[in-house]
Amino acid sequence: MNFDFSDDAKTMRESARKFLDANAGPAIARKSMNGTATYDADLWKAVIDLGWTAARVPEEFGGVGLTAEESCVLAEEAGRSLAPIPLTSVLAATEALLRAGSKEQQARWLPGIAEGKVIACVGWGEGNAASPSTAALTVKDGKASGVKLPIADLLGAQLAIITANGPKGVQLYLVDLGGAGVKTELVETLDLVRRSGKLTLDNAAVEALGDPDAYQDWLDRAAILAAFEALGTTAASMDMTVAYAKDRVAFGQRIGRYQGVKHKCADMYIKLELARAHALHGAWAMGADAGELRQAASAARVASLDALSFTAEETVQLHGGIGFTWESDCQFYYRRNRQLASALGSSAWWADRLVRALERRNAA
Amino acid sequence: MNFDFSDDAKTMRESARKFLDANAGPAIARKSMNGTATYDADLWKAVIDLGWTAARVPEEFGGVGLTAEESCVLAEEAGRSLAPIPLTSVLAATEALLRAGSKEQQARWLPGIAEGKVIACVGWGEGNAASPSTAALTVKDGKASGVKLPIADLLGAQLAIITANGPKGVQLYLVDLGGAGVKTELVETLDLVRRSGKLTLDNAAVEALGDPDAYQDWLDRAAILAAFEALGTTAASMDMTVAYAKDRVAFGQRIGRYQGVKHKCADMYIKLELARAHALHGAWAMGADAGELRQAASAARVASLDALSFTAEETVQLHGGIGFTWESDCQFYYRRNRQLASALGSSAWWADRLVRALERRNAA
Amino acid sequence: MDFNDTAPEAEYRAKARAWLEANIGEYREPTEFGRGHADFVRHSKIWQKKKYDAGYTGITWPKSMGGQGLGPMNSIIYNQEESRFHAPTGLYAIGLGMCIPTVFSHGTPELIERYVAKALSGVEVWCQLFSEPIAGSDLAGIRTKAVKDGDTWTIDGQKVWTTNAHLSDFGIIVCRTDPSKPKHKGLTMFIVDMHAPGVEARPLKQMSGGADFNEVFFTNVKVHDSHRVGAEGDGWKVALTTLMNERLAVGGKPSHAPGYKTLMTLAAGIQTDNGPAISQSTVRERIASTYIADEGIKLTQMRAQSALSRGEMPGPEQSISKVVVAKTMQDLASFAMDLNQSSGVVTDGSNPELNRLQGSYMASAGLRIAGGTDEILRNIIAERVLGLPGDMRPDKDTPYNEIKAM
Amino acid sequence: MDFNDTAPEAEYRAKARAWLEANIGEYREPTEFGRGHADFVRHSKIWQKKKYDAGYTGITWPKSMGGQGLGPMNSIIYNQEESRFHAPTGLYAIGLGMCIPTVFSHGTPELIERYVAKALSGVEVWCQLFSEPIAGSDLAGIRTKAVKDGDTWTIDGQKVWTTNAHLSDFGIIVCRTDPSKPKHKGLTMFIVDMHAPGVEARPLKQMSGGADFNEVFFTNVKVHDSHRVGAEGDGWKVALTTLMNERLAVGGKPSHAPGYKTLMTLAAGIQTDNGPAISQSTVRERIASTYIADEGIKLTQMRAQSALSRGEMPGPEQSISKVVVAKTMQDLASFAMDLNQSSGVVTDGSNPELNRLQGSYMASAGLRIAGGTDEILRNIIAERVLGLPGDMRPDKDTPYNEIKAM
Repeated sequence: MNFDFSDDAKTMRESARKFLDANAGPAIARKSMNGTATYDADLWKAVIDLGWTAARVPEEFGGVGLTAEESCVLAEEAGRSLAPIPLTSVLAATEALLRAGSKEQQARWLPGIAEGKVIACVGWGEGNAASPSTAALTVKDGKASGVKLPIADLLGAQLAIITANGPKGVQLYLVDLGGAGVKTELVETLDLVRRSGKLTLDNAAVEALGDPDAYQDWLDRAAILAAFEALGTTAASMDMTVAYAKDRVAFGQRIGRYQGVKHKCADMYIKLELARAHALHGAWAMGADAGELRQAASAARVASLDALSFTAEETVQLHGGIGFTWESDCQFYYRRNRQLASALGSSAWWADRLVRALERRNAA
Repeated sequence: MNFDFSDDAKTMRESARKFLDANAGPAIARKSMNGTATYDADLWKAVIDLGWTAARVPEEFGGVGLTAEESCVLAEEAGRSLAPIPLTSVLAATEALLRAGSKEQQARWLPGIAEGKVIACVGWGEGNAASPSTAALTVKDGKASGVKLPIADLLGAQLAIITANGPKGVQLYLVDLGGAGVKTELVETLDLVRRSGKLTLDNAAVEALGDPDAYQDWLDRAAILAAFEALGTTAASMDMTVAYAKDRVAFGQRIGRYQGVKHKCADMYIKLELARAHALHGAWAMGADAGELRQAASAARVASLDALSFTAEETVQLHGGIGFTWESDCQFYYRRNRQLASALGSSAWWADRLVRALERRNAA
Repeated sequence: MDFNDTAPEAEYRAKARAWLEANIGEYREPTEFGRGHADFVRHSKIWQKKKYDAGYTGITWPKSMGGQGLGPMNSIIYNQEESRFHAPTGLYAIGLGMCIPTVFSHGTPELIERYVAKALSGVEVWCQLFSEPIAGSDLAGIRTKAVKDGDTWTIDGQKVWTTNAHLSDFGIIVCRTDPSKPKHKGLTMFIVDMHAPGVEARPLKQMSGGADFNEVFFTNVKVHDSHRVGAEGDGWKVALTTLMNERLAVGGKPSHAPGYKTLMTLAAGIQTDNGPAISQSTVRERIASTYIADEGIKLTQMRAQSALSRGEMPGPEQSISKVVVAKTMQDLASFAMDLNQSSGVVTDGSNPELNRLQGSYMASAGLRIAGGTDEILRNIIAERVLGLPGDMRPDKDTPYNEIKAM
Repeated sequence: MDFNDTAPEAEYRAKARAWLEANIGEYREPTEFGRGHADFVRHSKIWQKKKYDAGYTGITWPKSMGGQGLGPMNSIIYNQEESRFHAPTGLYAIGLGMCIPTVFSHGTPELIERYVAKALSGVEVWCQLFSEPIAGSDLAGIRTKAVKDGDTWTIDGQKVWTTNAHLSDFGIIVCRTDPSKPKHKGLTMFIVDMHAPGVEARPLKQMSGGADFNEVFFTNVKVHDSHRVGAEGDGWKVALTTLMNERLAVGGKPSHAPGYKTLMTLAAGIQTDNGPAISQSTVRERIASTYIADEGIKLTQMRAQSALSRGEMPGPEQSISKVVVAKTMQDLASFAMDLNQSSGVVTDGSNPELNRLQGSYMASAGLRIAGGTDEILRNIIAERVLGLPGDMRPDKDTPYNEIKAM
């Protein structure tokens, strides 16, 4: 049994962590908060030079041809470091092109992604309470009108992969953001570091990417990448809290001595490790094209959001008054928590998806 | 504003507590565990002599004619003392006769209840997962066949008030337990002190008590009485735990100093007082025939079961190993918790009823 | 059991209502000015003076202090009536609720003469200077020092979480005057002039984006010994008076915070894969639990008011209020954002109901900390209500300047 | 990444499976005898001897101790294969899992020679005598004393929670030998003959009705100094060896405990006012959270096994197991009983699926305590995994006989 990342993926994780520890983190995130840029261009350039956007792209399209495991560890480290770059959007979009794209579509977009010339993002929300199962935006004769909102990393992107209601049902479509009838604008969200946008299509040309089944298959994969991102963010939030609890003194004791504090830290760890087990299961299922993909992805999504929301909320709480200030880094985790919770369907929606998968397996 | 029990009810509460402190409690409950009697006959006789079964019965039927408030405080004290007597069953049945009974029915049964000659009990479950909204047992031409199970305090009772599906819908019926075609037997439940029974009707005569609306109205009142009983049990369980935490030493400190212990005790208190506020609201609504009755009863039921289940479970936990022994009193609360949770519809069912009441009020 | 006024209460309510109807003027409708705005200060002062002249300030205070000498129910009734309108009152909450009661409990007759009436009539605004960056939950750990030279004290240090410091004329401040004593013993309370040289109040931006509080820096600030409140070294005892008043003030749900009705409205308009959100049992259970928490706290407050109405002391059940309210707000907001799926995070103003919940999510994180963290409040309930022993306090009897953290 | 055996693992598995298939006999089907029953002891001894002869005991032990000198994966693989049948193995879990490893780590060559092989071959049964009524979580607080006179120790006191004491031939026991030393310092470990005069084991009835444990009373029990394990005063250090082995053993979900599938089956058959229970979002979320907890622990164990398979030490993530499993069992059982409405409390045997859940509700209350309470386990995670400081230990350096509880 080898239920763990490959040595290659572990090496990638170590080097990514080392680079991002030095070049990202809360201080860099804070710089992005007040800027007008939608991402940190210097950091993004460095990441491209390191080959992270090329890692998952097959060699025939100018990439390195690494596995899903490498994408998972990159997503985790991006989440840990709060890096204000569109990396996780690009990883999810790459996965969509790999799973659902024709050779022609892959040849058109993947080389640019690998080289860093194309930033690709992913959108399914429509600014109302639509679930990932539905889309009001309808495609007819290759044209679409309507709104997708919010789309993380939309501003600055060249390609959007969106869900829309096509002739066969809800599925993925490619939108060239430079095309006619396409408008993008910034939209305010709780997350002040990772900026989102509103995409307005006015009889714009869109191109089908795979079919409804491919969309479902991709959605599971995207959820696994998002779970790793959430794990990274959770771990960083927990680490900061544990460090503070070792240091801060009240009533003559370091507050980490109080069970009120230490048991909450233990609960963070418990939730994190449960989520990590399911996410790792998901990484295996992605690589193995396993029948358990749906249930592994759903469990990873639900468990990682549970870990993240608890940890982000208690990170502020255990820092006390100082944690509620603008100057504290706690807010990054508190706000990002909501960004990740909303980005790909709520925890409740995924819990239902998990049970559907279990029901199907029981019936089989 | 006087949102509190009347002085009369408070006096009744104090004297009931004093009597039951001396004559009931875990040691008496333990005696009942191993006996074959379904209740403690000496204690029951003393309670009758104190006039508790007569308290709520109108003077014209041989009672004292006190208010619902007195029934609430008696239920609370019965719950606190774990008294192995059918008092709360009798109180709920009395309320049914008062709300739904004709003068003739009241005249037939209430004097016996007041005098202690009639033990009355209440049954709606049917040994499957039926909800309080439904009943498989159907009445036709005044006759019924089928099973009600479990019914607390059935053995030893002379009268059962059951729900059944009649021509107008689900409503209450009177069953003379001495009648033809009526069989009662003991049934095992998790609660080893408060014994329940199985009632089998074989073409037995039953008599309508009120109509479906009266049943709904009574159910809310019964839930409020049950909430007070649960409050009493919760408070006793909490008190025992707090006393233990003040006394037990581990690692050189009384365990009540550890926040892991003290915060759980605080949570018991928080849940208890929230539940008490709603139960008191219910007691007011009962007395005032207020439009808020349904929502107050539902909230009191849900909040009191939340307080009880949390407290009963953590009572065992905070006592550690000793709490898990047969000799410890913890098991009484742990087991009674399940008895009260199942006795009148689950917390989830009542949460739904609460929201229906709020929806109705919003629509009005 | 009833929810009605007694006859004297009803009479007082009618009188207060009549006066308010006659005098409320432009505050009948919501006002435009926000907290901290200059207009807010001007309006607050005018309104406070009006109330003072009509006898609706210091309702429970002794007549000798310029109060009305009435019971707590009168105060509650007046506030209930006043809160039906939108008069600006927040500016005086700390000063009249906490600072001035401390002054008249522990101050000299000269200090009372000089300060109480001016505060009550709204001419002078007060703030409370206790918390420090190093001393939050552990308030007695403060470091700001006051050193005596003849009749003059010199204050140096930093306070934080000071509401309205930048709008205040005076403050009560706790300082360490003898670091060789154990931490609770070497403290002294003073009245400090917030306009004195060396006092600087800076707004403290919160993670929610607002700035309701200040940091206040004291550099070589002079205070005459006549402005000491209570004896030297008695500062902790005096501060406890103030804090007791705070515990009474803090607690209920912030007015206009979203509640179970917000969720009902929101859920009615949302479709899920399995039908309308309002039909989902998870949503219904959340509505129920939010109702139980919020309405339970309201009913608990009514229990306390009933005791006051009978002339009795309320029970300890009030102490559960803040810890229930703040976490319920946070959980409700989080749940509601989830219900909105992708748009849960969007703050662009297109969904005001959702935006209020998002604001509540940010605010509740602070509410769980301010005025006693969830953890401190659970300690207080366990220790003061249930009688459990306190946490170990290894520094309790050690001289402040020798304390080593364990 | 894969879930497959390596080639040597697959080979070992095939060998073990072949041996089991050939030898399992009547244990292919569930057995009738319960724990503690005489038949159970007889069957256990026969099966253990068979395994011993075939080389399937002490798989990871050094060959010098009569073990097989193989890696932990071999042991895991054998156990996986064995658990596909119903062989009686529980009688030796404590002795071979905890007691004997302590003996061969700290005992004299004579003790090892005398006891190890007889234990491994199943001839002699062992128990572990640590906990006392006064010393549960705080194990070093034990009071049972051993007093030395020449070469003989006399033991007086009481132990509790001793699994299989009444079936055991020997036990390892920690006693206080020097009460003038601080609590961790004055302890010594011995091997005690459970058939010696003055040893009395009484079954301890649990609130669930079962009696899996004993109280053991020691009255004037003699032990020769040659049966001391480790040096005088080193008892705590020696006991830690035992406990480390316990932590590795405790953790997973009890086999056959109800899980998410139980709830799915149950919910499919229950109607609510709003349709089938399985269609309710609350039920579906509970199925999901139970799956996440139980399967998450299984996957976490696989992470640890993967490390072992690579010849590495597993990470600390294993420590989350028991605290997750026990509370999940309790919550699942409570939820499922609620789903059954009035019949949730009925234990008359008419609904076996429900009855298993009721049993799980009772058992889980014990599981949350045994082998470290939820609270102690959270402390361990916080302190050993996250590196947070320990609780205050005011009695740590005080002589045992001068300790006053704070």
